[in-house]
Amino acid sequence: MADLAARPALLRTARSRLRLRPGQAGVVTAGLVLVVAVVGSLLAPLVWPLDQSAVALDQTRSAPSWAHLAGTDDLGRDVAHRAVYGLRVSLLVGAVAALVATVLGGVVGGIAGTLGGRVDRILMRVVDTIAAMPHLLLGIFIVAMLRPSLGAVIASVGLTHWLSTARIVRSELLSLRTRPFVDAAINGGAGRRRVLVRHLLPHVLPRLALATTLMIPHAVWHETALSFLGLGLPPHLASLGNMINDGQGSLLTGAWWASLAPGAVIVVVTLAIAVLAARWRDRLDPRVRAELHL
Amino acid sequence: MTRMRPTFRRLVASTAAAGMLVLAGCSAPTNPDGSSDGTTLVVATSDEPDALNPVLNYGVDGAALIFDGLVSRDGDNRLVPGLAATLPTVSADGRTVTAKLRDGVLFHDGTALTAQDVVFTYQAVLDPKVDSTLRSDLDMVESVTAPDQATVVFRLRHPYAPFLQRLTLGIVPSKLLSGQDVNTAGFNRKPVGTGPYAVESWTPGDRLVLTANERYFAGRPANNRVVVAFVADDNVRAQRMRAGEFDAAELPPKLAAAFDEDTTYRVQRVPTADYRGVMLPAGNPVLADPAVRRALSLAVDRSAMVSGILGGAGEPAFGPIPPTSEFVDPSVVGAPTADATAAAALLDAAGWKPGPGGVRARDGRPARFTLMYPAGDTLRKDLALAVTADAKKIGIEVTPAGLTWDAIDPRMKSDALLMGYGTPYDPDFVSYKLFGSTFAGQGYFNPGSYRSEVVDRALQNGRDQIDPALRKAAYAQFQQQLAADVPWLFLTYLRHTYVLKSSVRGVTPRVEAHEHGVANSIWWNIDTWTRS
Amino acid sequence: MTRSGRLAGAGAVVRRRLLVAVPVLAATSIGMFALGAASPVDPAKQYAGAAAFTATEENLAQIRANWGVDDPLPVQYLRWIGNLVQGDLGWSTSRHEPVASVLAARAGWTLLLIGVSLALVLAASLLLGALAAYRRGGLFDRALRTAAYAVQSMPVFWLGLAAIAVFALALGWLPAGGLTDVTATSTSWGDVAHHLILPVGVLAVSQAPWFVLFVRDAVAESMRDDHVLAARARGLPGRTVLFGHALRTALLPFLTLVGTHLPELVGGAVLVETVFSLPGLGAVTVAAAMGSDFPLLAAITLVTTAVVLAANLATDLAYAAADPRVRLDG
Amino acid sequence: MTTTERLTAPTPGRRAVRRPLLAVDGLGVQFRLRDTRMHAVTDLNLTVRAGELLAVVGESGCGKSVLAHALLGLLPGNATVTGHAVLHHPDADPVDLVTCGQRHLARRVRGRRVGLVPQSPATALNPVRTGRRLLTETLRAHGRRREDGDQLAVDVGLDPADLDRYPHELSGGMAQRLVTALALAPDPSLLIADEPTTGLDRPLVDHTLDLLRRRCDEGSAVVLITHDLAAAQRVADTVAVMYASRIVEHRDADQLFTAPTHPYAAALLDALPDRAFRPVPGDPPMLTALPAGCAFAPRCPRRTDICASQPPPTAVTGGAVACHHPITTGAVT
Repeated sequence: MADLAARPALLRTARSRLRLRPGQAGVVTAGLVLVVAVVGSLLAPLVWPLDQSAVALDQTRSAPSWAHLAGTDDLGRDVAHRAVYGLRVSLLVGAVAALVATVLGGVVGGIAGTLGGRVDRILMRVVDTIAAMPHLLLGIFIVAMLRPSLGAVIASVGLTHWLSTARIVRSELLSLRTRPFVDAAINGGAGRRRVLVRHLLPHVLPRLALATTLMIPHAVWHETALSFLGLGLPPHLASLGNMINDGQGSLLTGAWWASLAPGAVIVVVTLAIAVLAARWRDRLDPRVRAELHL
Repeated sequence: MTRMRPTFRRLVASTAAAGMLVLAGCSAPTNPDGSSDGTTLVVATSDEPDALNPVLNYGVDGAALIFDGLVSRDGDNRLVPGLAATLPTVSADGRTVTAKLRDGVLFHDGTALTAQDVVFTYQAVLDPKVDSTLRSDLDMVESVTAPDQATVVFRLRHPYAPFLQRLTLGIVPSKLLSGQDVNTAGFNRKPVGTGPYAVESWTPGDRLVLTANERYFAGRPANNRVVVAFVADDNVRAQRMRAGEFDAAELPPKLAAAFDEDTTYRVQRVPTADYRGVMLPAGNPVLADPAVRRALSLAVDRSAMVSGILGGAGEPAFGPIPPTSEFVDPSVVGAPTADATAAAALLDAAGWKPGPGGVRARDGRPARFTLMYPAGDTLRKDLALAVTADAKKIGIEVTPAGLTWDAIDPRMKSDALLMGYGTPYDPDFVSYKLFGSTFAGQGYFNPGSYRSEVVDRALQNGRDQIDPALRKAAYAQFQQQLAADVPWLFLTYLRHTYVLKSSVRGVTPRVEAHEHGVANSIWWNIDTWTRS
Repeated sequence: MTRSGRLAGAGAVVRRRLLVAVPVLAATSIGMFALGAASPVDPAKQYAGAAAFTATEENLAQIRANWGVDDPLPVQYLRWIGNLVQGDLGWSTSRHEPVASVLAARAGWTLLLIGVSLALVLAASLLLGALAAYRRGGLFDRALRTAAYAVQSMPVFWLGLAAIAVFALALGWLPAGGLTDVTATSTSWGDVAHHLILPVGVLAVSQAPWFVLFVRDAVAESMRDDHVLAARARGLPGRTVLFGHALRTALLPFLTLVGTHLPELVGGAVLVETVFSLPGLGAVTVAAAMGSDFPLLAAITLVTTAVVLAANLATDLAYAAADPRVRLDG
Repeated sequence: MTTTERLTAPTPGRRAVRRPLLAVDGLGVQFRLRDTRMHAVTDLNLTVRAGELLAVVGESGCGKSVLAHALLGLLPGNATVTGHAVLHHPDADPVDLVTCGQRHLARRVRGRRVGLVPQSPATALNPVRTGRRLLTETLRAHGRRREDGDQLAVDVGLDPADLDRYPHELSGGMAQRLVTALALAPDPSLLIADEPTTGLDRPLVDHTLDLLRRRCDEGSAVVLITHDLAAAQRVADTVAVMYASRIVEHRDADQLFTAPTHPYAAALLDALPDRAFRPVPGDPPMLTALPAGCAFAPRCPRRTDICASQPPPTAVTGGAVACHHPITTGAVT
């Protein structure tokens, strides 16, 4: 007979080494970055208002200096200032789109997970098939048909990113259904809705919140890619994608700083969210490998 | 060699053919700087034609490389005979135009050009079933006939002074297109013309390869082959120019400026009739006030736009007739820099008083409007923002809106729009429709519904009169009235900027039109270019 | 049991998949068509492009009539889907040619880009991921994972621009874009390969982190599998244990995941093609989106989806062929 | 008592002349877990001589398999191994398996000098390889001919034709015989067989045990890890009883089976069906929460206060027993 008592523990430890385990310092740094990013982009209009359409044609493409920490762009606009607002817009798009995707995915996954059986099989097949549609192509299609705008970009991201959420919610619900406390609740005469709301939801919500958080970098990326292709937000708005797109030309004329700040903001915020989410997932479920799903 | 898709088939075919037909240098991959063999010139542009068919809008202003019109233009944009032996003659009543064809002109496939081909070409444009957008430019044509193999007669519904300027349209061979749906014919991808170059291959999205027409009526081109590379992205085009791939490329002014220092390149800033301006619709309650429009015209800093946005490659614009044109009226030219004080005084006098937040208002109506620009156009975006900033200084609040054309479309009656157009060939072109009241509210013609009897009369005179002096007077009146009414806020004329390798010889820029690309760019006479 | 024997039930699997995929694709096509119909875009104006400035209203109306865009929506949909099923993908309003010929001329290059990149990514990620897993927590492992996370947070188009700046402009080693030398008269594969090094490299590098991290984790986990421990205990050489046993079994789930990751690769290819001005589907998709070219966009999306579904099916069947435990007819 | 009848009666004198093959001294294995440490092997001393068949017996989860993996250096990264396990060889320098490093283990030790019949054969076989490929690969790696595979199969009681099957097509018993054959392929001088009779019916159990016994008689050594006391009694020269990470008693098989000294050993014997058939009361402790005193104390009929507070002495081969109150009479009731 095997040393069964020892085995799960061994496997568990073997797996635990695979997770991204940011050190305490990493987590604190990431947390600080995110707090600064979120608070900064929330307070920016009060503290450091930006006229989105302002230009200063007499100080175009000046290198970083004390007056312009990240330099100015082709139209003499302060890159650092616009990067703050770019982050603000990108986070807004990211958060709203992620929320849309979460609601969609939550509903589909919830139906599949609570009803199970045939409904589940069909829904999951549908999800699989839609998952085979390239995100970016579908997103481009949606934006092209709705015309590029804030709403279209949000719709484009939301409508293409709900699949993983649906899968997560569904599998979580299916695994919960087999837990004793759910049986107990059902045997205790609780209605389906009551079981769902009182017993299942509290377990699913944290995971859903995690999925939403992890989706924000995705959404920011999607927005950036669409803007890069010229299909995103109106080009004069300060969004990170627009800024990188604008900065491309400056790069060739030697003004490397115009795309540096927005690019750095994307990378830093993406990594910060990833690090925190990894730790969060670690807490939530020590058995699951916390890959960075960027 | 026939044009084939870049597939395995093509590889096999070209490999097989290489041994017999082509010298080793052609089939072997050339070195990255492969253009140094001196016989192939490579030019790069962003605008790839949808179809290489003059009937479907390709190269209608001539210099189409593959096609010739009855007439063409020289380095000063003067008309010279093309496929016509001499410049066509206009009858005394101005309603009959007769063209005699040049002898012995052959299409690339070896067949002879006849008057039938000319008739077919123009009839195709006029055929409602053909999706040709040129039709409205030729709506004065009543009939096109060929009394004999070498004569073409146009009958016009009414006299039209600049009609000969319309005859630059390339002629297509009727036998390859008659009986077919011109909209979808294979010809559009693999055209046959009479021009200095024949199409060797066209890889959409990549390149158009042209080979010299040995039997070109005006003499064999000085080079063997022209490759037009289609690179939509400005930055990529600049990178590839920098990497030495092209002999000539059109680049935005700021990217082109990066080549100024380098002696292996030459930057050409070509004067144009290509203007940018803000269409100010009469249907907007704020913009309906001429005082506001005039104040805006005073408030915009055109020279700052030229230097800050165009990198110096342009001139301030004050009207739709370019400074290079003989029809320009110098009296309409204003100050290139902003005069905010005068603008403010104008607004004050008209009752627009400074209100809360620095925005003026009159009778409770704040001085604000939306300025639309096409989202894909960086230059128009930049200009829209510059206008916004200048307007703010005199208390007018402008909201820029980057939109696609179809979103702009329904709003043009009430929202301002950053537009661009212009042709150097005749003042009637474009302006007749853009400012004539009969075209008010019709699509992109006069979308702001500008109405002025003076302008209408002047435009009509300009078109009806044959006498150049009378025409000039008519257009002077037109320009003055426009300057007074300010239906458009003219901002700048562009200079089209091209980067060329210094080794290229024979480049003679001429004033360019708004529309330029494969055809009618700085390489309009590329058949005479050589390399030193 | 022989390998062909293992694929005995393949036909049934294909039928089952089709049974789901076809209705879903049909529903998707209705959704896309509805979106296209609800779109405020006027195809005639898109067609006219800049020339719409000088085209009259009648002119545009005639173009509309020529296309039958004024018919009732269900009629239009049925016509479209009917043509689609018969292989007629429609007429591209932005490219002014049949959608099928747009695809025919360009899909090959996109497939080549994706195919070569995928092969490179697979080879590199299997090798690097396995090596990192073998010395888990070692210097190489840590360096590789750090690099993977860093690359993962860089936008692919930014990577492409950086690659051009370094390898094409600064060093002059490789061409900055295009598919063949611009003056080349024929498509020489050597020339194409030379031009594809950068785009393939950028696409591969940008996609690699996901694959590398997955392989690394899967192999690391597999290294603790009983049968791998047993192989080590038998004194087999490290190479054999790693590649013959740990990687071999970790590879199987990886195979199906490659299929599910294909859509990401397609998206990356669109961006890479744009950066390197390759004449593939990417540039044409963007142009079609700018011109709201419904027939072309819809066809590209649906065809790509069908191709990805087919690839998924192929990887699943390959899984069945590679894993003796899986039986399709069971 | 047919099944447990001894095949060869080991004489102490005969063993004494044999050289020691493996000397384990103070071996300890700890696992770092999320918030705690697990003591899988504690202060373990053992000597295995050439030609000796040592049976390690104990309940599930007492650390037997960890001991096997520790000797082969196959523990996961969160394990810490202390102490020594010196492997002797007549033609080479002694090697300390704890400190010699993975490279040395992989190249010199595993397979050839120390072989392992892993437990749970179902998972110990590569699911996508046939038995023959696995066997050929192992033979090749150790410089043997692939043709030897068929003979090995026959040796372990497997039809050579079954080698061409995939693991999932084999019964549990067939898989067990296959892993045994794989472990024997390099002809190891020390074979650690971790539950090698799982899933086998009686004749095959006997066949396998005979095979192991025969190897010892030919001069190799075998460590038989088993919970099957009957099997141990049938073939073992010496028996080590393991409880909660420690060896509590290690002595000659016939001594142990006739007169166990440690109360746990006695309790195990009592659980045999042909004896009292009385299961050991209670459950073994968690290895993560071992008591300060004797780990067996809570289940022990002989416990006194000292058992709970003072750790018992360390067991020594053929000598001391890890018990404050060893059974001194030979009587087992």
